[in-house]
Amino acid sequence: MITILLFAHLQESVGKDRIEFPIEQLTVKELKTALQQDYPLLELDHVMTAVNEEYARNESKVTAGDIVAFIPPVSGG
Amino acid sequence: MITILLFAHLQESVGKDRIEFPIEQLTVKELKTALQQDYPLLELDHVMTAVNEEYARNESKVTAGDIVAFIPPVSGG
Amino acid sequence: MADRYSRQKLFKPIGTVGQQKIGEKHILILGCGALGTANAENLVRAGIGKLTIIDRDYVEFSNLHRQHLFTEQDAIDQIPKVIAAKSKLEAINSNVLIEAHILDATAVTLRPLLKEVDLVIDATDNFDTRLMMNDLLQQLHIPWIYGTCVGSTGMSYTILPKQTPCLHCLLDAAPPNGATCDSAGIISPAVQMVVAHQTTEALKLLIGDSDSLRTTLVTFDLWNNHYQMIKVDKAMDSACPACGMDATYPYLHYEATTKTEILCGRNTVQIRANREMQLAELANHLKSVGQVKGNDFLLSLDYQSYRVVFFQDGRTLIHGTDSIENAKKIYYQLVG
Amino acid sequence: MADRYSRQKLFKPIGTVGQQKIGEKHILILGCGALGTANAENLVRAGIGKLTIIDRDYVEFSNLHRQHLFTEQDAIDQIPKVIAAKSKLEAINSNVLIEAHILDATAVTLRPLLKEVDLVIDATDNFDTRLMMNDLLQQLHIPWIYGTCVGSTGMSYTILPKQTPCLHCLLDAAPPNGATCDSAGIISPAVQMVVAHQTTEALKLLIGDSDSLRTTLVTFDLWNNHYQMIKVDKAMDSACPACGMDATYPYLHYEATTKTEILCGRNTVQIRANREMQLAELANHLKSVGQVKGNDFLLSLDYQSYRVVFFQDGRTLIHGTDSIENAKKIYYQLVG
Repeated sequence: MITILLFAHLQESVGKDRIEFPIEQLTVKELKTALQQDYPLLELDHVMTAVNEEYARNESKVTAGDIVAFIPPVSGG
Repeated sequence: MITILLFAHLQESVGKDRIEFPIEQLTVKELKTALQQDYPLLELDHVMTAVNEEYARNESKVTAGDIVAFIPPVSGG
Repeated sequence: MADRYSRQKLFKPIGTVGQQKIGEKHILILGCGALGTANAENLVRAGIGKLTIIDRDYVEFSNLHRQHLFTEQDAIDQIPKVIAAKSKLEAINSNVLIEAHILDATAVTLRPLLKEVDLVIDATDNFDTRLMMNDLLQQLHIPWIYGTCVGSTGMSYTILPKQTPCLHCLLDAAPPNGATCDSAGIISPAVQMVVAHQTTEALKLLIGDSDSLRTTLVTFDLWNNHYQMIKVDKAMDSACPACGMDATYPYLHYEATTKTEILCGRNTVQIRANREMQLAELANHLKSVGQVKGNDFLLSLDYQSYRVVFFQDGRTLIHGTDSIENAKKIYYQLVG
Repeated sequence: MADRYSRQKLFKPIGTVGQQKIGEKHILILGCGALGTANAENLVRAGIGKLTIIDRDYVEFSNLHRQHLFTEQDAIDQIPKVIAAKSKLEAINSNVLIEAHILDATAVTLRPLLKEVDLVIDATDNFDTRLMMNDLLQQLHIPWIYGTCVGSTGMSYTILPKQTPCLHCLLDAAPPNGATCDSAGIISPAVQMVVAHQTTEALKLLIGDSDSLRTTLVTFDLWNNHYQMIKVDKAMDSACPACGMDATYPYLHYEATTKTEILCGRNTVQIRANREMQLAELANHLKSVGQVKGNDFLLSLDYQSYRVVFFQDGRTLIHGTDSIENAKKIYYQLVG
């Protein structure tokens, strides 16, 4: 099981702030693709990703038990 | 091993912001007494205590692996 | 003027309906120092209906590094804080009704001002006043938002009568002699961090979005990069004298209040608190302020032009003044 | 006046020595909106030596709910933001030298203003300007503090040239069309939360306490009670065109900049960005703002009195104005 935390407007798109995703291992990129099939998440190409509170790239591995946070960069100020 | 996080002026008194304390189990009250023997901590009678991010009373149990935070109430405003 | 709240209404949880509710609400802020001015500015900009501000003090230069709204001229003219704040707030938003009281807040002076108040924001600087307020607001069923800061640290917690633990539950034992801004110093971001949490919780309460309330006690240290939210549900105590089944509201009784008297012909004010002084703790806090001398029974400190003597039984003598207001101010600067 | 910083000097990490250093430093704040005014107020109250503020905009009523320093009269008179801010800041602390520039910040206009600047605070509202600033400050070896907020969320990160990942490293791919305050709304506590982090990091840098710097990217959502510090060391990219071994500073080149032109006789301004528009994302953000129509190649939006058409290839037409300033303002309100 992987826990996915959604921030900012990603929460609104999905209608909740976390998703539990039953899978053993995959890359960040594969996780994004899989989520986009199940949820109305248009914008995962541009979000920052953190795995267990550490910055992760698309090719980084995610393993069961990890907590993945998707953080859309915002530009307001 | 119990990890103790020190906040505010408790950090200054001890000179660091965390203590690793090698013990299996005891109560919050016993932990305070033990720490006061080893460190110059005058004020543990009045601090709030959290064990694993949850409020704890003097009679609450602390077990190896727990993270204990001592938070002195401050009154500034 | 129609669209001055447009960006706030675009925030989905508020919307047009939420903005309407905000505009109908009355908030009381107790204290008009660092936390008080910044909360007041936020809430007035956000468009609340009515704001009551209470403080007994006037503006000084040493306030300016962290207290919003005040200018050098206010310090030169020694304007009472609530008066200076009111004039700035009215220039910011003339739609908000602002009621300013130059007042020493006690259970007696505060009670009549709480009629038709929806929410109280804690911006006081000492535990005596907070525990009195805690009792009074439990009795009157008014929610309030605890906030405090010192150095680069702070904490906040939202108290809903009969639903959450109250401040008395959390402090458990007698209140400590907390570190104060006058003993440990303060940087302005610590103020704003507390205020950001207080104002957000206030907005949630004003629009009735109780599902979003934080429910945890937040505590942080900006300089040391620490932030923690602590679950406190278990702190609720059915025997609590402020919020329990048989509440007696101890801090509303005359015997429990801190008393002051002028000692005739001695240029000295005596303050008598209903608790013992922790002299060792206090000496530790005050060593940054001035030279501390003492023994097991008393502690003596030279502070500004005053000599302050703390007795272990809870009495404090402030030599060098015969003004009770002045003496109380010094007292709370030092003991918190 | 001697003791106006007394409570800040009592804070041990600053002390008298730190206060002296703060008073010798020059900070530039880019942008004088919500983040800009609040950071400016903090730093001026804290007693920095010199402050440069830059913004191209004037005060409007819809700014007042979240932008400090500004009053209703400033909005009525449509005072340029930096001018309104300067007069308020001077009343707060007459010891600070304040330089105000009404200016559209580009690599060309910004470079001469960065001479003898110790630190830059990001208070802009779009990624185009941030990435230009990122390149420029890497080239000039000036540290800066990224900050941004929307809705009840925000983030901040301290960028030290050659020591930490830069903004280009973190954004990795092309910058997104980020949510803006004009599409998703904003509450003022989100602003202050970012500012609290920016000001604290600024104070650490000014006094040279680099051991205390946060080093993580902080991101929060006040309404949903979320706060996270993310380690980003691994994001540092030796091939980064802004901070890598062979940096080319792409956002300083003319081809990379966003260009504007007035389409003669059509009451229309064309803005051409050097990247593709994410039309589906953009449509999603903008549905709160007004009716969005479109197809695979373009998106059309009625916004205030304008008609705005976004093309997939990066061009935008703003119908209903022949002012480039006006068109840019609308553009960044919508695309971020």
